[in-house]
This record gives sequence, structure tokens and C-alpha cells, in this order.
Amino acid sequence: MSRKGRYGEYGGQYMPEILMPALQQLERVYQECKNDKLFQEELEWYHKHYGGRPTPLYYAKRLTESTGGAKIYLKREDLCHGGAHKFNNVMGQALVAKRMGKRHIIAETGAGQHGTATAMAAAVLGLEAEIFMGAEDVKRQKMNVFRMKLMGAKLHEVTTGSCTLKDAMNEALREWAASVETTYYMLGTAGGPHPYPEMVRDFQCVIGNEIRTQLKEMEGKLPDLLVACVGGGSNAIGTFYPFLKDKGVNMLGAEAAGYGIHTGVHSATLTAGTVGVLQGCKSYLLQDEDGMVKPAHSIAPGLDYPGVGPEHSYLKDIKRVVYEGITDEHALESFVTLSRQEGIIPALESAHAVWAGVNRARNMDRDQVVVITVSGRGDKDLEIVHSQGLIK
Amino acid sequence: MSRKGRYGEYGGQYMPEILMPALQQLERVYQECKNDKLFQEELEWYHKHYGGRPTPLYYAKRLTESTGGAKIYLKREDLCHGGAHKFNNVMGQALVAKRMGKRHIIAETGAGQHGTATAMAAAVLGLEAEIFMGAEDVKRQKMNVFRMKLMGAKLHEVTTGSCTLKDAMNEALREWAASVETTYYMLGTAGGPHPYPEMVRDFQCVIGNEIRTQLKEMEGKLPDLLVACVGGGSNAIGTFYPFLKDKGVNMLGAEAAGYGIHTGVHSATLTAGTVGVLQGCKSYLLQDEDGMVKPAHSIAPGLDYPGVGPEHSYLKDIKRVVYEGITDEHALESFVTLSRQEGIIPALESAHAVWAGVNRARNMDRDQVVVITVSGRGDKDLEIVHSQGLIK
Amino acid sequence: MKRMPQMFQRCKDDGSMALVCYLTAGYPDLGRSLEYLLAVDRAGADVIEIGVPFTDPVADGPIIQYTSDHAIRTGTRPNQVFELVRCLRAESDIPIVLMGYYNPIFAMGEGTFVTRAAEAGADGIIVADLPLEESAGMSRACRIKGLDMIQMVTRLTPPERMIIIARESTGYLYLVSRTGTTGKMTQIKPELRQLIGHTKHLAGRLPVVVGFGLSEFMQMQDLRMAGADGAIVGSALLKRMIEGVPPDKVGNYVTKLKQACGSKHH
Amino acid sequence: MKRMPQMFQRCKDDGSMALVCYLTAGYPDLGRSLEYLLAVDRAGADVIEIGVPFTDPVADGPIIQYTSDHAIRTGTRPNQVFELVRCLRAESDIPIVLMGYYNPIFAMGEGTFVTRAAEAGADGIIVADLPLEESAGMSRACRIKGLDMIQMVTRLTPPERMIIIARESTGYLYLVSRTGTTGKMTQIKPELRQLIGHTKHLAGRLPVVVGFGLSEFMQMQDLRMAGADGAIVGSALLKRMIEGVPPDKVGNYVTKLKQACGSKHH
Ligand SMILES: Cc1ncc(COP(=O)(O)O)c(C=O)c1O
Ligand SMILES: Cc1ncc(COP(=O)(O)O)c(C=O)c1O
Repeated sequence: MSRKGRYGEYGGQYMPEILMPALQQLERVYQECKNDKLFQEELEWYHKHYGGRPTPLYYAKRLTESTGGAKIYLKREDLCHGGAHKFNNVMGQALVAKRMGKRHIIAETGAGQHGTATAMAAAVLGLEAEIFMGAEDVKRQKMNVFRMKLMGAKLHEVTTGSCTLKDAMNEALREWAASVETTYYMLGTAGGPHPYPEMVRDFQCVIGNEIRTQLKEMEGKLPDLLVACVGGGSNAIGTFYPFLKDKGVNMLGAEAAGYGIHTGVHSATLTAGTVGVLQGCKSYLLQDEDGMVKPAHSIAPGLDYPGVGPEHSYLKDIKRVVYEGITDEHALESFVTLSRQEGIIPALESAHAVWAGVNRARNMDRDQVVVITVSGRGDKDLEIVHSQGLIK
Repeated sequence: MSRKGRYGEYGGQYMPEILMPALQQLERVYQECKNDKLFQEELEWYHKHYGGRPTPLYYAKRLTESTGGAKIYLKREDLCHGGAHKFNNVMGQALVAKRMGKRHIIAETGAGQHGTATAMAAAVLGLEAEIFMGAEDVKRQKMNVFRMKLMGAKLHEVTTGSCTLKDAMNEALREWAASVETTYYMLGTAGGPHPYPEMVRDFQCVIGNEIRTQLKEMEGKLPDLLVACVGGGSNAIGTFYPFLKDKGVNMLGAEAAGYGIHTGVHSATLTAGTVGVLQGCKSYLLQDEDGMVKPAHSIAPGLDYPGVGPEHSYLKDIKRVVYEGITDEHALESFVTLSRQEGIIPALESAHAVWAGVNRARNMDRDQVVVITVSGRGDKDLEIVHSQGLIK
Repeated sequence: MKRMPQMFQRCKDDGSMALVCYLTAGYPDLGRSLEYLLAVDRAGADVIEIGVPFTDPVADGPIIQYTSDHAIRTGTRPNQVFELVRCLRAESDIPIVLMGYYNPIFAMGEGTFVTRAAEAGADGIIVADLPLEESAGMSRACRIKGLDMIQMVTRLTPPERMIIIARESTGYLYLVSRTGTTGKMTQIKPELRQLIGHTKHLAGRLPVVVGFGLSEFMQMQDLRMAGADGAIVGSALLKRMIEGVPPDKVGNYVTKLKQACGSKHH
Repeated sequence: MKRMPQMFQRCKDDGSMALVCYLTAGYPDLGRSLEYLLAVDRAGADVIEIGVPFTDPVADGPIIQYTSDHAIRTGTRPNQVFELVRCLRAESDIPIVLMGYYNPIFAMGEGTFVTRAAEAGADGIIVADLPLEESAGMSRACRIKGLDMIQMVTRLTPPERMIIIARESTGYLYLVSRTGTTGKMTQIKPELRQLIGHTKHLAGRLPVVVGFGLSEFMQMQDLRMAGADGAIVGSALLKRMIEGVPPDKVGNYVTKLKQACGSKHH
């Protein structure tokens, strides 16, 4: 990191002045937390007793055999409480909020994953959660809305603009600006202004740290290849970061290529985007030549975002991590394959990583090891996949 | 147990002669498995690496505080792969089937929980699953049907009788009779003919065994009260059995009292039933004075069964376990409470146990410990609860 | 001598095979149920098995399940079944066997059930979900009241077990002719012929009656040739009843079946 | 002397407070956008802030977001905005400030953007998501081209930080009058009066202009009394435009606002 909150040229704090004191306070408090044994112990307690950590590292025998190449291990974030790696982040941030004395948490949500995770973390710590969600998404995601309300969160239905994620995020930032002294803003991925990318990455590093310990125990070595899907990039950075210094460990980030990069209908920010500034940080993003942000597409709701966390932009530039676009079609194929061969229904987001990982494993040696992070479970995606008519 | 397959007068093998050789074979093979270190190691491997075991024992601080009595711990079977304790059973039985060389597994399912669990276990071991499900249930449970198919199971839609669970079970037994040499019948609870009640109980005992170890570590003592919901009784017997010899450990089974025992619309087999013989074993059941089985009701699909595993009937008679009927209304109340106070959405089945446990904890001392088994997660029940209109 | 052995003796003398007809009690209702029973009796059946309806007939196929459910809904309980037996007995001397499931018997009490069955005029009892291991009590109760307790064997029953079951069974031995449950047809294959021979051999002097899935006339002849002492027809009759075929026409069908069994009178 | 300080001097001489009017460029389309700008100018505005539309205006309220989205859809990009400035400049000598977000500037290149803005006739630039920490590059580019780089402070800005920002800011200091974002009304409360005094004190000779959520005439008078050098009105104008109020009528409203600012001419 060249300077505070920067990853090469990426990152920064591109935010309205009104939020700067809050960001600086957060930065300060987070640094305290990071170095506070009691905080870390409390977080670990929630990991273990509430969240179901450590999650298993599972040797997928049948998938490996049908692939015929490297050994494929799956890091089972789908077994986290709430059904995804989102848990690691919201739990950490909710404890930070509590320490700051902020009992009111706001968060934006698209399909509802981060919203439900936030509601859950707020519930267990006795904080209030207010979830900003576009009216269109509210209509489409009835069950997630119900889940949030069930856990006591207040729904703030956003009726401006396209009534979807982006508008929900704008509205949440406005609300934050209006009540910044008492409100904690819970960001859902390793993006946004400093210190969020760093903080969220730190909270997600439990994924990679566990992989290291578990694989050491099982294979006595480091992985040859790590694979994770990249939406905002939180599960991927959590998987990769602890291995960045290990030269022999290759890394592959699977982005959403949607209908195919060439069609322009995708969310492959790193593969097909250009550098810009969006929602607080400098990073690759999908934009036109005038700097207008382009809509993203992915069959996976959690990958459907035109930006990406700044550290990934840096890792791409320095070629430490390779990023690859995986189409909707291939993701669907892996969704079915993993369900059928391993009895694990992955999130559509994770299915991107599975496809990318299996594809690489095929051309690797049998004594090599690929670890794919299954960021979440696919129950949330059944309607989407069902509507594709793949299974009669 | 007074004689083989008997719990006092309960249990037995009330089955057509055609199935007796298969039951005897199963009994033999299962005894082998039970004593085979390799089998147990393989099962443990799947528990740890595939299923997410051990599941946490979680001290529910906020629930305890709002209750104001004994310390409440939750055994988190909702974090098992697949979302319920069903995992423990299907994984064990699927390994038994594999050992018997039976690659075709059949199972009946009502709401689809046991069906999806069976499909999952079959998928990971590369076995074929055929799920018998009433046509009415197929219509009502579209997503669970899709889940099973996704994992490669064949759906056998049953169009006889009332087209629900009971007919599916009859049809599955017929199918078993017709192909018993090559087919393994995967029973979903600790009921049915010997050796199922014993085998399923053994597979579920991992719940109680883990509670013992975990609580020892956390509180340095045994629980004062164990609470679990009772449908067929598998998660409850798995919770209770390892503590049966510990005099100081009280046990409470929460049955479904539906609209209330006095209305007759319930599934409270032990509380309000009489002794009889249904689907293979002698036990308490809901029947009229002519021995005709009465329909059961519960808001929780998994408790909606007129019979119960035989060992519970025995434990009731010898007063080792107390059984109590919890109404739909109280279960719903706990469903909401646990979601709101702990960010854990329990299965409606488990919500029965939560109500019963919290109610007891209220009148216990602060240094006492209640452990409630949360048998599964409630995502599957959101539609049902939503339709109750409790949350706007 | 009792009705059952007399009947087998008569068939033997005839050179025919016994025709056992199964009807669900109370289908389509109690009154018409009796009419069908009488018609089947008059048409030449040698034994009548009366199904005691139960809510969860796991050993039966869809047709018997359907008629059972229907009969339960229209009020047919064990006591009504005894009444039916009494009415049939008043008109006929045909051997009558009650076939049912254990729970209604258990609910009434084994002793009471058997006593009432005997008093109503029944000759034997079959309990579909009461294998050897669970049937000691019923066997004893039947012995006391002089009823036959008919046991079942299948092609999967190991020889030693078959010998024991045959020893326990009285009246006849019920041989399940296929792996599945009642109601589905099957061809008489060489294996079945061997199975019948094998069972006859192990059953000693006890008659062997073959059931489950029979309806074709050809099958009857084949079974007789294979050495069966009797054949059971159930779903095939009930199917006709469900379709609305009246008692006399069902009787005609029974007559033809009996002819196929090799009755002298054909 | 440059237009901006001249204008503030004139207001001072007048005894009035400067009225800063914000309009989104290209709303409802480029042609009519110019008509509204000219009308507002003629009606008595002292400064015109032209909003450069961006797809994700996180610091703005629903009204500005709506007009931005609309303007983007009808083709308003930075180059079109410069054209608009050029047209306005051809007709008027009013100080023109471009207000926007950083990404379109970054996309064009800071230097190019500033150069083109200057060439078109703009006097200053405000970038809503470019706090002190990120604005060094833009400040430098503006300095080179003689444009004002106007910075923002809020009631949450600590005093030391406010001093630094005021030192970095040129043209005026933009004081966000409430905690929230643009577009919502607020009462002028005692705290705001104190905040203005405090900011004026720390800002030294730099004029302090108050913005966000202003629309009532009463507010203008209160602000003037509190010592503000200017007041910004944006959403209140755009709201009228969205309702279809024509340029001359919007102009009348501006005239009344300016009167409330204490212009001698009222
Ligand atoms: C299951 C799952 N995986 C991945 C993602 C993408 O987020 P990230 O790239 O921050 O891990 C999401 C976002 O909602 C998700 O729900
Ligand atoms: C979550 C859950 N809990 C409990 C039960 C009841 O089963 P048992 O009593 O065998 O544990 C079920 C059955 O489907 C279930 O799905």
C-alpha cells in the first residue's frame, strides 16, 4: 500500500465532506479494534459459537474424479450462519459499531443478501438495523424482505431513480450524512471509501487463514491455486490476502461475464472495465468514455455491480491475481454440476468460481491442489435457476 | 431394552413378510457398521468436512436476559449442511446403503425436508435417489421438488389416496417390497420397524454427544434441562439418549399441540395419543377407538405426523422424559422471538422446542443451564409464517 | 371336520384348485358389500377373504387402498365387519377369512377381536403386517377359539424361515407370488412354478394358496399345473366393483375363474 | 479583478447577500436548460452553479438525482455542459461555477476538464465527492487556469480542519447548512446561526455561502442576519422546473428570493 487507504493508485476516500469526520472516526476506532485482544476474542467467540466457524475445507472427491486433474477442495462458506461469507463482515462491523456506541445501523441491499446479514448481526447484538432497498427489489425479493423484518430490521423502501441497488445506496449515504453522529453505515463488500476496503478485507481474511491451517493439516502444503468469485470482491480478498506473499500460490478471481464480455452485458469490471471513481474509491469500473457508470448484469444478484474493491484493481495491475469472466451459462452449468455431484447447491455467485476452478484443475497435475471458495449457498437462487428451465 | 428392537413394550417389526429378510439384513449390516472403526471414521469424515460438524453450542445471551432465569444454550443443528439435523441421519444411512451394495435409495417425503436431505446424501456418495412425494405436496413444495431434482434425484409423484405424506410412505413401502434386493429404504426419523429406530437414534446421538463435550468445556457441568421438539423423534432422541443415565439431567420433548390439544387438531402423539401399531412399530399414536389412524396437524410440516418413535413412548412411560404440547401460536411466537433477539430464524419445528425451553428456563435459577436443540433453520418456513400475517 | 380342510378336500376330489376371493368389507357400502359377497359365494368361490379396512394399508396396492378408504368413510369398522360375516354366514357355509392390519385388532384387543370373529362365523385370520416375530399372541388367541391363523411367505423367505412359518400357519399358507404388493398383474413365469414347488415341499401337508396380482384365466390354469392348492383374486374383483359392475356380473367373472381353476363343472 | 470577488464586493456595497442559483445542466434538455439559466441570471441571481450530471450523485437529494438522470438520458455530458457555459457566458458576465462529481472529471483528465471549463468561461468548480484529502490535483489544475476551486465544510467539520479547508478554498467557502444532503428544507435554528458565525470567523476573508435545503424567503433574511455572504438555492428551482413552471416564472421566484437577500432594489 503506497499511502493510507491506497492500493497503488486505487482506493481513497472520495466522499462528501459531511462524511469525512465519520470515516476518520471509523478509521481510528477500527485501528483500535484491530489491535485490541478483547475485540478480537469477542469476534472469535461469535465466529465459533454463533457463526459456525471454522467452516469446513471439503475435498470434493467426485468433482475431482469427474474433472480428472488437480485435487479440488471447497471452502464451505455456504455453511456460515446466514448462508454466506457475508456473516464474517457484518459480525465484525456490528461489533465495531457497538464499540463506537452507535446503536443504529444502516445498510443498502440489492437482492437482500447483505440486508438480511445486517439484520441478523444487529439482532444478535441488540442494535437497530435500517435497510435501504429499492422498491423494485422489494417487490422481487419478498422473502428476503420478510426475513429482515422478522429479525427486527426496519425496511426503508427507496422509490427514487431506478428503484434498485444503486438508488438504495445513494439514499443510504444520504441518510448517513443526515445522522452520521448516531448512525453506523454497514458496507457490504471490500469497496467504498477507506477504511472500508481494509476493514472488510481483514474481517474476511478468516477464510484464507482457515484454508491455510486446514490444508496444511490435510495435504501438508499450500494450495497451488486459489479461486473465488468477485462481486465487490470481499470473499475473494478474504481468500487471497493471507497468501499474497506465498509466491507459489496462484490466484484466480472469477467475475461475471453475463451474456459474454463481447455483448457488453456483464459485470466483468476488472476484465473489461476502466479506471474511475465510484461510491468512494478509485478502482476499475464499468463506465462510458464520459465517466458515466454503466449498468451491470449478472445472473448472480451479488455480482451484479459495476464497481469492484480497490485492492483487486491493484492486484490485477501487478499481476498477482488473474481475473477471468465467467458467463451466466457456465455458472448455471456449475450450479447444476456441484448440486448433482456433491449434493452442494452453491450460490450462483460461487458457481462462477466453481466453473473457473474446475476448468483450471482439468489441466493441472493430480498432485496439485485447487481451493475454490464457495461463498454461499444457493437456496436463495432456486427461483432464478428454476426459471431457466434447465431441470424439468 | 427388554428384547431386540423393543423399548419396553414398544417398537417391534410390524411389517409384511416380504420385507422381513431386508430388515434382517439391514440389522446385520448395521451392527457390523456400528462396530466397524472404518465405517465410523468415514462417517466422522463426512460430518466434519461435508456437514459442518461439530455444530456450535451457542449461549443465547439476549434470549437468556429477556427470559430472566436459567442460562439458555442453543444446539445449532440449523447450521448442518442442508439446514437441519436430517443430515446426521441420511449421511449415516447412505453409508450403510453403500456398504450393502445398494446403489438405489428410496425415501418418502412430506414437505420435502427428508427428500432433499436424501437427495443430497445420495449425490455426494454417487447413489441414485428416488423420492416418493404426494402429488398435493409436490404442488405445495415446488422449490423442494426442484432442489431434489437439481441434486439428481428422481421424483416419484404419488397420486393415490390423499396424495400426501402417508400415501407417499405407503407407495415407497410398496416399491421397497417390489425391489427389496437392490433398493435401500431411507427412513426419515427414529420410527418404523426395527432396526430403524435404533439406527437413526445412533446416528443422531452426535447431537447429544457434542452437547456433553461442549457444555463441559463452557460450563464445566452437565445441563440441567435438555429440550428438543418431537415429530418422529429423531432429533430429540439424539439429544436425550447420551444423557439418559445422568440422573440430574431433566428432559423435555416438545410436541405439536396445533390449535390446542382440546380442539383435537394437533400432532401431540405422546401427550394425547394412545398405544397402537403404525408403519412398523408399536408406539403412541393418534387414533380413534377402532384403531383408525387420525390425521395430524401442526403448523410445522415436520411435526405433522400421527405417530412417534417407539423409544419416546417408553421414555414417557418410565417418566424419564416429560412431553408437552406446544401450540402453533406459541411456536410462531418463538419463531419471531428467536429471529428478533438472536438473529437466528429457527425451523417451525424447532420453534416448538424454543417455546418449551424458554418457558421452563423462566422458572429456573440463574446458575442452571437449559440446552435447546434448534433442529433446523427456518428459511423453509418463511412462506408459512408470512401467510400468518404476524409481520407487516 | 372344519370348513377349511373340508373345502380343500372337496377341491382335491374335484381335481380343481381352490379359488379364494378377496373383497374389502363395506365397499361400496355395507349393504351392497354383502350383495357382492353373496354373489361371489354363489358363483363358485371356495374361500372368501374379507378385508378389514384400515387407514394405512402399507401392504396393499392402490385399488385395495381406495376401497378401504371409501369403506372407512362410510362407517365400516371391525364391528361392522363382524356383522357382515354374520350375515354371510347366515346364508352360506363357505370358509370365511378376515384379512387386515394389526392396529385395529390391537385397539380392540387380540382376544376380543378373535372371539368376536369366531362368534360371527369366521374361520381364519390373516394379518398383513404381523410377521412371525410379532404373531405369537394372535396365534394363541386363534388357537383358543379354533380359528386358523394364516401366515404368509414370499420368494424372499429363506427355507428355514419358511419351514417355521409353515409350521405356525394353519388353514393354508399364503404364498405371495411376486415381490411387490397386491393389485398388479404378473405373468406366471418358470420361477414362480419353481417357487410353488419349493413351497409345497416345505409346507408339507398344509395347502399352499398363491396370491397377489392374479386375474387372468390362464394364470389359474398355470398355477394349478404348478401344484398350487389355491389362488387368490382380489384387486381384479374390486376393480370391476369400482367400475360399477353389478354383483351378478362379478359373479359371472368368478364362475369363469373357478372354471379356469379346473372345476369339474365346467 | 475577477468576476467572483467583484460580485461579492458589489453585494457588500448593496448590503445584500449573494444569491447562488443551482440548475442541473441539460434539464429538461440542452436548449431549455439555457433558457432557464438566462432567466435566472436576468432575474437577479448573483452566481450560477451549473450541475454537471453524473449517474451516481451520492451527495444529492432525489430532485437533483432525477434531473441528472434525465439530463444524461437526453445526452448531456461534460462537453455539452461546457457548451452551455459558453452560451451563457456569451450573454452574461455572471460568475459561473461548475458543480459535479469526480468520475467524469477523472475520465476526461483533471487538466483537460479544467482547461475546457476555463475556456468556456467558467469561474469555479465544486466537486461534491472530492474532500480535502483527494483534491490536491484539482486544486493545482484550477490554480493554473485561474479557476476557483470551491471547497465545502459542514457543521461536523472540526475547527482545525475547517481552517485548512478554508485556506485551500478559493472563490468562497461552501457551508453545508444541515447534516443531510441537498433538497430538504430546514428551519434556520439558533445552531445554524452559531455555525455561520463560527465558520465566518475561521474562514477569515473568504466569503461563506450557505447551501443545502433552502427555499423559504424567511430563511434568506435569517441567513443574512446571521452573517452569511451568500445562500444557495437549487432543488427549490428544479422542483418548479419539474412541475413545468416556465423560465420567466422561475425568474420571478428568483427575483423574490434575491429581494429576501436584502437587495437595495426591493
Ligand atoms: C453468496 C455471495 N457470494 C459472493 C458475493 C459477492 O460479493 P463479494 O465479491 O464482496 O464477495 C455475494 C454478494 O451478495 C454473495 O451473496
Ligand atoms: C427441522 C426439523 N425439525 C424436526 C423435525 C421432526 O423430526 P424428528 O422428530 O424426527 O427430529 C423435522 C422433520 O422434518 C425437521 O425438518
